[in-house]
Amino acid sequence: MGSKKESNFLNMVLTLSLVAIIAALALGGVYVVTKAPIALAKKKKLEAAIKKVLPEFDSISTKKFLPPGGGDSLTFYIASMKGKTVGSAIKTYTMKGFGGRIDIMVGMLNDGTINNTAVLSHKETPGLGDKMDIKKSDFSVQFRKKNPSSFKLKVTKDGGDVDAITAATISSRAFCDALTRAYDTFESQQANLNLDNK
Amino acid sequence: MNKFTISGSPHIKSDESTKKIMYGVVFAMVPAMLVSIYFFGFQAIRVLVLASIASLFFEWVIQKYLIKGPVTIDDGSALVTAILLAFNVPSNLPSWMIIIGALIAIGMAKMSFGGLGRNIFNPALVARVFLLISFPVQMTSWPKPEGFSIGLSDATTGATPLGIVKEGLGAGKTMSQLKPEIPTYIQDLMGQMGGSMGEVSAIALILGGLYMLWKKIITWHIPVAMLGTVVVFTSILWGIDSEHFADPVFHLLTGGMLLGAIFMATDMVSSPMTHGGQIVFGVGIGILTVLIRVWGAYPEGVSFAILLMNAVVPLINKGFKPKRFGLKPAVSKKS
Amino acid sequence: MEYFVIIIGSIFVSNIVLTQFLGICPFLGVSGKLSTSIGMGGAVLFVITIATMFTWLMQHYVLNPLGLEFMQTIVFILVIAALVQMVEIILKKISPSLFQALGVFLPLITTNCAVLGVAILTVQKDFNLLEGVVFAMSNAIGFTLAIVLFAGIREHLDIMDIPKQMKGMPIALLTAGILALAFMGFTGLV
Amino acid sequence: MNQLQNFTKGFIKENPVFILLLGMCPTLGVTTSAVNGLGMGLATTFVLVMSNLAVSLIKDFIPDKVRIPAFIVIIATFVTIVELSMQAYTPALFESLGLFIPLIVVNCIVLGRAEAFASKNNVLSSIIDGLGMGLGFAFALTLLGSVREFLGGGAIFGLKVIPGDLMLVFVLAPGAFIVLGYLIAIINRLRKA
Repeated sequence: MGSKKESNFLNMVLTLSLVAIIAALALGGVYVVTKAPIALAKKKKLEAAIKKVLPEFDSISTKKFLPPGGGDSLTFYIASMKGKTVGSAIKTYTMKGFGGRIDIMVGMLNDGTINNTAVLSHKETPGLGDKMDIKKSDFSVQFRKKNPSSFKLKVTKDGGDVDAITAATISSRAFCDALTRAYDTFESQQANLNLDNK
Repeated sequence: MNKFTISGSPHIKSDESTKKIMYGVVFAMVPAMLVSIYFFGFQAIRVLVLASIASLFFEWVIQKYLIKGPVTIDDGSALVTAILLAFNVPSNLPSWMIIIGALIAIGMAKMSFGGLGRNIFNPALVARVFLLISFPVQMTSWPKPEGFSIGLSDATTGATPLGIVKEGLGAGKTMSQLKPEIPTYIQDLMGQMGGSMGEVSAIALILGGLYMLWKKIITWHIPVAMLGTVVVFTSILWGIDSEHFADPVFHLLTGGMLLGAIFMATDMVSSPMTHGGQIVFGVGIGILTVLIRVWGAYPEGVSFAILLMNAVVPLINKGFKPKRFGLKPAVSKKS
Repeated sequence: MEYFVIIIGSIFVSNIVLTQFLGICPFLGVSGKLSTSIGMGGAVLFVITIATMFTWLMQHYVLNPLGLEFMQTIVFILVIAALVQMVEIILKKISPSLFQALGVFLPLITTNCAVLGVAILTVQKDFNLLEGVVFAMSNAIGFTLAIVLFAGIREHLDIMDIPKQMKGMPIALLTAGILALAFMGFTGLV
Repeated sequence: MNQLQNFTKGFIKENPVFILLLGMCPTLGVTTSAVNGLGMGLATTFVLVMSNLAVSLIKDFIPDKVRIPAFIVIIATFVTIVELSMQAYTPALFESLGLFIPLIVVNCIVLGRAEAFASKNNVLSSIIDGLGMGLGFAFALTLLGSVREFLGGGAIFGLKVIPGDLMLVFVLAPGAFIVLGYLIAIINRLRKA
């Protein structure tokens, strides 16, 4: 050893292949080991969000529906307790945020009443729009136990019932937009949801 | 270092002429100052005094203890920055925020670059944008101008005309529906509208501008290019759809348009040297302002537009440098 | 309309350098002179566009079908490194003049995180190939805009008497900060 | 140079961020809070140490001409390992660091140390060099993150020190440039004193 290997063609190809093979093996190994934990971490996050927005449940079924206004389909996690549906967690979104897309999980009881909401991801301005997150302010509390049939999902400035976040009307409007999308889809798909309404 | 042969704008030969210019600008701002005191009362005096004391103090401390150079707080430039800063904030802004603004304007935008004549960006505007982004709630609660009052208590607040239009159009209303909510042009001219302290009265600002033109402190190129561009651009939009775009007069009289065009875009340190360059600079500010006002998230774009064009000034100066005979148009023959 | 949003969004609203913090090293390192900054901008435009095209194809026709998404980082960086080499060799042959202009910047580009960053972002944002290419080019234009503006300012600062503690990197970063402040005015434009 | 000097040089004398001015993208991009800065710093430290180790181990078997591609493969492998592990065990941090985790691969510090140090020194020195440089990087990022978090939100490491928001601009893009600029100016001044 001591002196470096000569750079002839065979040497170069051999070394590079060897390095690549070892790297691929190492990566494959790590991938196999971390695959289950990664899936678990993702599932946990989703479950935590569903649990947060719905009353207690013991099983979940998943359905996808297109919103009546057009756009990407929304995922419904229909939760039931002892065979009876207790509500649906709807993964909804809006493109109208200050920073673009916002994903929100909305829990709706069988009659369409909003049980709770949870912001899944957003790019809103820190200190302003990010107040829609329950960790930052109480903005989202006002939606709890409100039914959009009587509670107008619009900010007060636009003639609705929602108190906007100070200086972040755009983010507040976007939040309402996402909720409206969830509610409209929920209403239009009543027949396909098989909810235990009575 | 050959700093004695090459230096950036402005090419100020003596301290005396700087002083004369700076105090000329201060004098030109007196009408707007008086109007702001008339409408916003004691609060306006508080903002003006606090901004001035804080700016002069920071300039003195930094020159004496950090840069350890000559102290030139009496040249009037810090005072001009202070008054412009005060003009650019709502009159009920908490005192500590005004002090932060003064620190940003003097400490960051001016002294970090070496002081007067070396700053790239207009100090008062850097401070305004810094404050606007840092304290969005306080920087957009505009007290209603209600005539002189001695109280320091919170006055009722309302939106600026630009804010009303942006909000209204955003909510799907049309211009004719919004008409009753926004002030009339006569009110705009006098200053009866919500806004930053110094921007409310068009007449007072124009008076100051005329004085500076008369005293040759500024030339017509930048303000005329900027305002002309705004008029042309907004007229086109208004002509296409008068229900969803505000008319050019509205754009001219509201917000920081005149304050920016007369007092801030014309700042000789951060604007181009040649008249050709100044026209390009003014046109650029006009276009950017309308873009931000009409399509951006912020209702007012003048300060952003001026800062953005400040950044382009070195390039404009290169493009409009009088060419020396025999010099190839090569770009990199420096140092 | 879709493309318009991508273009304005990447050049102004979320400028790759001033709001996304990608490609900072060349932004600070190669912006001393206007001519070099223009050269760098051109080289980046060239490489980012080709690299995004290739990595997009790799992702959609090799990695995704084989379930090897986790190899993204390693595959992308190798594609980019190989591409830069190839571009260098091909340019030298086909267009010596272009090679002269861009050549010195090419080796620097492999470690320019803007290239890898844009390639990954294109996949993350679920763009189709054409959208991806438009996105890549707009980002490169945004990079060029930022670096050219910045070079102009720095040439200007060079002849100024800056306080000695602020000379060099501090004043460059401060200027970039104020520039980023001004760019915030574009928020919400699209 | 003894090993202690080898270890500590990364903190002050050759601090990758403040003195060598390397790795600016993650430095500016992730330091919205002290925790993010620390997380990014430690992830980079891991990659640095491991790639330094691997490079110094195999340096004698690699022909000179394919040196750089081989290094890149090694670094990318360790970056992917970090990526997968963080996704599995610290998903929240992984999400907030986002794009900047895969971008460790193009961090000039990592390739720079492999090329400038590990390919010329023995295994132990290389590990210590990687550790010192990595921790110096982590220290710089945590410092920057703390300052920005404090000025922007009145908190340090998530702990509220001052109620309410302070100056929001410091958690946004312009604040990153401004704070780093002044930190470097202060450090330059301290070094001269």
